[in-house]
Amino acid sequence: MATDQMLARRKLLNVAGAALAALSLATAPALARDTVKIAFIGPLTGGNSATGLGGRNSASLAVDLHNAKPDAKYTYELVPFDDECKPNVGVQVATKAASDKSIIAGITHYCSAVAIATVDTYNRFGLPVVVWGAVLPEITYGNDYKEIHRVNGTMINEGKMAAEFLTKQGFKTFVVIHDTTDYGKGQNKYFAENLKPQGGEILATFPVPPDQQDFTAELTKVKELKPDVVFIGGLTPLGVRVRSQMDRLGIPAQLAGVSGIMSAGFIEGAGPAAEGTVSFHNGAPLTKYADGKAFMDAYAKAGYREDPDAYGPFAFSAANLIMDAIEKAGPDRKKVRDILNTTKGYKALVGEINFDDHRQNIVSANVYVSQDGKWVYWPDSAYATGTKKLPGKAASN
Amino acid sequence: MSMADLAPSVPAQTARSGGLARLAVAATVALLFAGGGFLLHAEQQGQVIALLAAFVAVFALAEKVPVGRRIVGLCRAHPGTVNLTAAVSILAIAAALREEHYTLLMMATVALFATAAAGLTLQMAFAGVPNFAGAAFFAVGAYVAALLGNTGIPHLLVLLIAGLAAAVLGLVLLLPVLRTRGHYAALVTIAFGLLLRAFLEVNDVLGGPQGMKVKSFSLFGLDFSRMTEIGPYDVSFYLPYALASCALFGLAFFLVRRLETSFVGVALDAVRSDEVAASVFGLSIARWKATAFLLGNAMIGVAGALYGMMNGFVNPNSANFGDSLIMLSILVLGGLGNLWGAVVAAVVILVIPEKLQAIQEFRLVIFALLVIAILRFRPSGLMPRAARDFSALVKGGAK
Amino acid sequence: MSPLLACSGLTMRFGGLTALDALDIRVGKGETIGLVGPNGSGKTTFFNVLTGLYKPSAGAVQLAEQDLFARSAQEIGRAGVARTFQRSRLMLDQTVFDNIALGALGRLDLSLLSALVLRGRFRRQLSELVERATALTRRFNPQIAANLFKPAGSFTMIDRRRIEICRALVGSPRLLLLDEPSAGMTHEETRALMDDLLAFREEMPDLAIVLVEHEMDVIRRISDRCIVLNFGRKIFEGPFDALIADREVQTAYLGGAQ
Amino acid sequence: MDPGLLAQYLFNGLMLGTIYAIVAVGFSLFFGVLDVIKFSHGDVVTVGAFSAFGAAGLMAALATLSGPLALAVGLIAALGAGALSGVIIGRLLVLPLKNAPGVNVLLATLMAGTVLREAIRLGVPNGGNPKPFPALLPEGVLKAGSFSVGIDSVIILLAGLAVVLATHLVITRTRLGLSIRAVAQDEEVAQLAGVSFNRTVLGTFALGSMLAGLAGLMLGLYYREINFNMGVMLGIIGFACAVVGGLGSLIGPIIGGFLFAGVQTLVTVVLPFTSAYKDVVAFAVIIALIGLFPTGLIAEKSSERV
Repeated sequence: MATDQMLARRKLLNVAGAALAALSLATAPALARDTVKIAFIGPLTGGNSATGLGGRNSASLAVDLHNAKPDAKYTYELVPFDDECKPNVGVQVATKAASDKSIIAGITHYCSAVAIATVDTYNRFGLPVVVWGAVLPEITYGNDYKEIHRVNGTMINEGKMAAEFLTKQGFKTFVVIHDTTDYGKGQNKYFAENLKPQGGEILATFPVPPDQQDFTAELTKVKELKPDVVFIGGLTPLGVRVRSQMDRLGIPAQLAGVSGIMSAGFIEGAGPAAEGTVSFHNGAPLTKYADGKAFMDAYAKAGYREDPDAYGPFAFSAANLIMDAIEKAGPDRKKVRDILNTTKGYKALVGEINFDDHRQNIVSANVYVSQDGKWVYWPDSAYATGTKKLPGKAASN
Repeated sequence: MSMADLAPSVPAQTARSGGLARLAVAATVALLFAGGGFLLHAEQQGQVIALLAAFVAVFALAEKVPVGRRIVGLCRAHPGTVNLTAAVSILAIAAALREEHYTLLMMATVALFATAAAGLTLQMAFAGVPNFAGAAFFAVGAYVAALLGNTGIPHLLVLLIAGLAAAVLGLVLLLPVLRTRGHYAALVTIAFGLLLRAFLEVNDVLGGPQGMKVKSFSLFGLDFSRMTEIGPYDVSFYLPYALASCALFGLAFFLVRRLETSFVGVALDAVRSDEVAASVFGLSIARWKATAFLLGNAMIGVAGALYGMMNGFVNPNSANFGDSLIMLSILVLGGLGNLWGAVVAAVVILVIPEKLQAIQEFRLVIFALLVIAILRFRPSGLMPRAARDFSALVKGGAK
Repeated sequence: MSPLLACSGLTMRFGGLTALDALDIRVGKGETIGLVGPNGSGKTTFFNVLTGLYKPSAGAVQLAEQDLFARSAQEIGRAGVARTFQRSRLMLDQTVFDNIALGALGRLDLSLLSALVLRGRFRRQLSELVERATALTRRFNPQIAANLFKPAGSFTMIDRRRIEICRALVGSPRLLLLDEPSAGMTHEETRALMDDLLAFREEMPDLAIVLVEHEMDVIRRISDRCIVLNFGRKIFEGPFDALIADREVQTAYLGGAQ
Repeated sequence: MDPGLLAQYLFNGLMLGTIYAIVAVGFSLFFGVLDVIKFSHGDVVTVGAFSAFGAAGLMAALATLSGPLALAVGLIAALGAGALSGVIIGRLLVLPLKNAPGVNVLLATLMAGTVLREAIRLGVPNGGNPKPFPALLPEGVLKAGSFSVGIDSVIILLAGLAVVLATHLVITRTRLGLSIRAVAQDEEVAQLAGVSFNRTVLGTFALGSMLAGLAGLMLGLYYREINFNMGVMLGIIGFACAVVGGLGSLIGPIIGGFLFAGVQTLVTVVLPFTSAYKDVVAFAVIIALIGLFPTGLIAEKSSERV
């Protein structure tokens, strides 16, 4: 326990290093400020912990940076909870956070199954939350709870963008491999729905358990079907395995995936084979935004052990959105909720945040391609300019 | 050493000083429950650690110090007093923490998992039938509650049907489970759990991976999740759930203890300990294993149904192998066959990790080390089961 | 009058091995048979077949006119055959009473209803059984009777043997099979155990006993008739004195040594 | 069906079966000497994979090593780390709990597996993410019609089969093997005959866990990707294969391994669009087989004396 506190302290010191001058100014007034607690809930242990820890670090960075501001009215304290990506544990920690009256708002959930299970709890207890990573549409659209907001987009945008982009690139035949969680199933649904009007054809769909290691049997079938594109509806581990094993079986098809594979982990995991993989993700790349570089620098300086991952910037933005609402309304859940409800044109790290009538941020998906070991915004990539050719195209030509 | 050795010598002494002994027993139990209540409620790390240390100390005292052993013996000799005090203590804790949503939720969770552990006790601790699919049968109960919650069938009946459904589904496994023993039977249940989960996830009939919503429990027209006050008091809607869960555990406790202290208990123990001897003396191994397996699954199913109703949803993930192992850990850590041990272990396994939220991503590894430590240094569990002593049931005492 | 136990042509084969070869064995009411033979001659196999642990390959088994050939262990147990085991099969973690009760369970009310709700009947049976177990164990050793609810594992080897015999006797069997009760015990202990058994025997004049034993002394003292097995075949049947003189028996034992 | 594709399926199934078999043999070995199930076995596979990954990475960072040398270093690391974790778990957990109920050992080793897994997740930089495993084997693809197979895959498959064979030889031809068999048959008699019980048990744990470490390396080389969770399902499947094949025998788990892989592959081939059901089918087959063969396909020799 003691080491843990030391760890937290060291992290704080690191942050102090990040904003040294600002901090020295801020320490004195900070003592006089009231402390307001914000919950962060995500998977900190288990298979999805990489994203969860990235989200937590980003949110904690936002809080530290905000606390270092000399003109902040309150000192914020981030209270992290681990939902283990398990719905029943999620309900437990949601109840814990929501029934703790000193917690004013929450930055909640990456796993869709957990997020959908907890909406009732937040509504019942009146805790305003901002979802930072779960993409299941029903989380915001399946209810009319004023407490539930979401900064990231849903899989509807991603599926639509994927279908439009891929058919426009001239790909005609598709095979979908998706995991059997609601994330994968949803991705499959929205992609398939949008592909038909575009004239694409799905040759086969393979639902697979999310922890499956070996895909050679499915991929041999894929080899037989010779599709233009293999579309992945799943998270990074699935994407990496399918990508590596496609290579092994000599399948030349183009690989496309959803936001779930758009992580540093995919590129690291798939190695050189990642080159040319296309992915669709809500929001533009960090570097497209004014604060993107500053965020990355501050994150690096804070010395976290894990990368921010794909959804870190969303957690960071959600934290800022909440803190700014509290600055305006004071530490009162109802008032904070009302301010969050009406968010329009809020400048955040991930771009402008506008909530629709279901408190869902209106975002459009963007296309990314893996190029030279990085995810590159499609319009900026060598593939868009024609210097490089998508692997699937090279094969079909 | 076994605490059981001490038990028989006690009744003779206590016959003389019955009243005082009962008082001591009641005080001990009440004190333990008070500590447990504080632990459930404590949020500050310092408090949590102090309470944990206190519990470790209590266990050490009960084992190493003569007075402690004496009190343990007294507790064993006066089960009625223990159970009554426990019931009163639970009511008192519930009344004191009536507005604490999270604490009551955890209390209900502990009670329901302990109820499931009671089912596993019948199966594993008594009949020796391994069941590594506890969470699967738990989930079956919750799915039944989801399907029948809206149909107008009284919810008490829904609980019963849920138990029945879990038992019936267990029938599928009966043949392989009866034909095998030990690790082979364990694998049958592991495979069943994985199979059921995969099936629920892939198949959309029962909601697919998202699962189903479960209507909240209502008793005689009283919707539990809408209860926010009782008389003049504001209460958490988790209060009725906590009380119902504890009552359910009480019922399971009663059933299991009754079976244990009957010839059925003797028969089950014999079947577990020595199949050859049991069958030579005329016991049908299949009958008793089947009885325990089906009854146990029914109990797990009922507990699962109430858990589903409390949470408001159920999904395939509820049937995962990890949760089955959690139930098993509760059983083993508590001491196979001792239901109060199961309650203590349920607190250790379900509540302590939540109290460790402050250590975030290191939680799981610390927890795993804790369980290893308990298994390593107390291989028969926190509270080992006592040998069966019928002497209290025999009029006049045949001795 | 027909004998209590009648086995004819009883044969047991394990794959190619014939462990029991067309055995004809009869045991009368109240008779005590000493069953002897070198190791591996089929004595324990005979017990295992007789108690339903092994399914015999051929032959006939009757207990008081009831056909018990290839029946299940529990049917045979309920028909009145009880036994002890060469390697003690007590449940050491459980109380003496639990162990002894096992011997009577076949005849008790084991319905869930009376276990859970209608406890009156259970309590009556329990009181009776406790009394009976107390009386039985007291005859062998009062110390056991006084500690009926202590784990069986806390007793000495000889007491454990006694408890095992009590377990076999408590259900009032018609036929008792004792598999090397002296194994692992000293001479004195064996003598004491046999004394107990003989004393007890007088109260149950109808009980038939088959005793497997290596100690010739024991056989001589308590058996009415001896049967010698070798390679699964009966090579001798008759009184103990004739056994000592029998040549075939001698070669069976000595032949094994050569 | 196109024979090339058929060959492809066959090869995939063989490969998968070999990996399952190697893991399953470990379970069977432990069970043979000690009647325990060491459930951390799957996570030892992960430890092996990450050790090889780390060692090969370290060597690559220190000096530009050629493929074979880096492979050798990775191999030593995988075997060493596997054996070490096996011996530690055996010494600290399994032997002390020898007389406790079997389920205690199972639970304790399961928790030990969790510790290993979490240690990897927390200890390796960005350990929660999948890692690319370096291609240490010669590249190149053999092609025949629509059948294509990497040279490295062939090497891995042959090596896997060789390891299974080698394990058989160790058990049947060496002193350690003799001790293992002696202890497995009768612990007391073996001790009377001068076989050190503890040393034999630890030797078995080292041997079985080396196999797991090796399986980790093979998985890394074959899939070119490793992650901290890779051992969980593999452990369960390996256990299932060992049990279905018959615990305590050596050939049983090998048969079990190929059987399980066969069923999984077959479902995907025959019912490709319901391939999500392949685990449902595979585990249903397991339950049915155990119902039919209650002590495994290769029946365990009943040593119970009445």
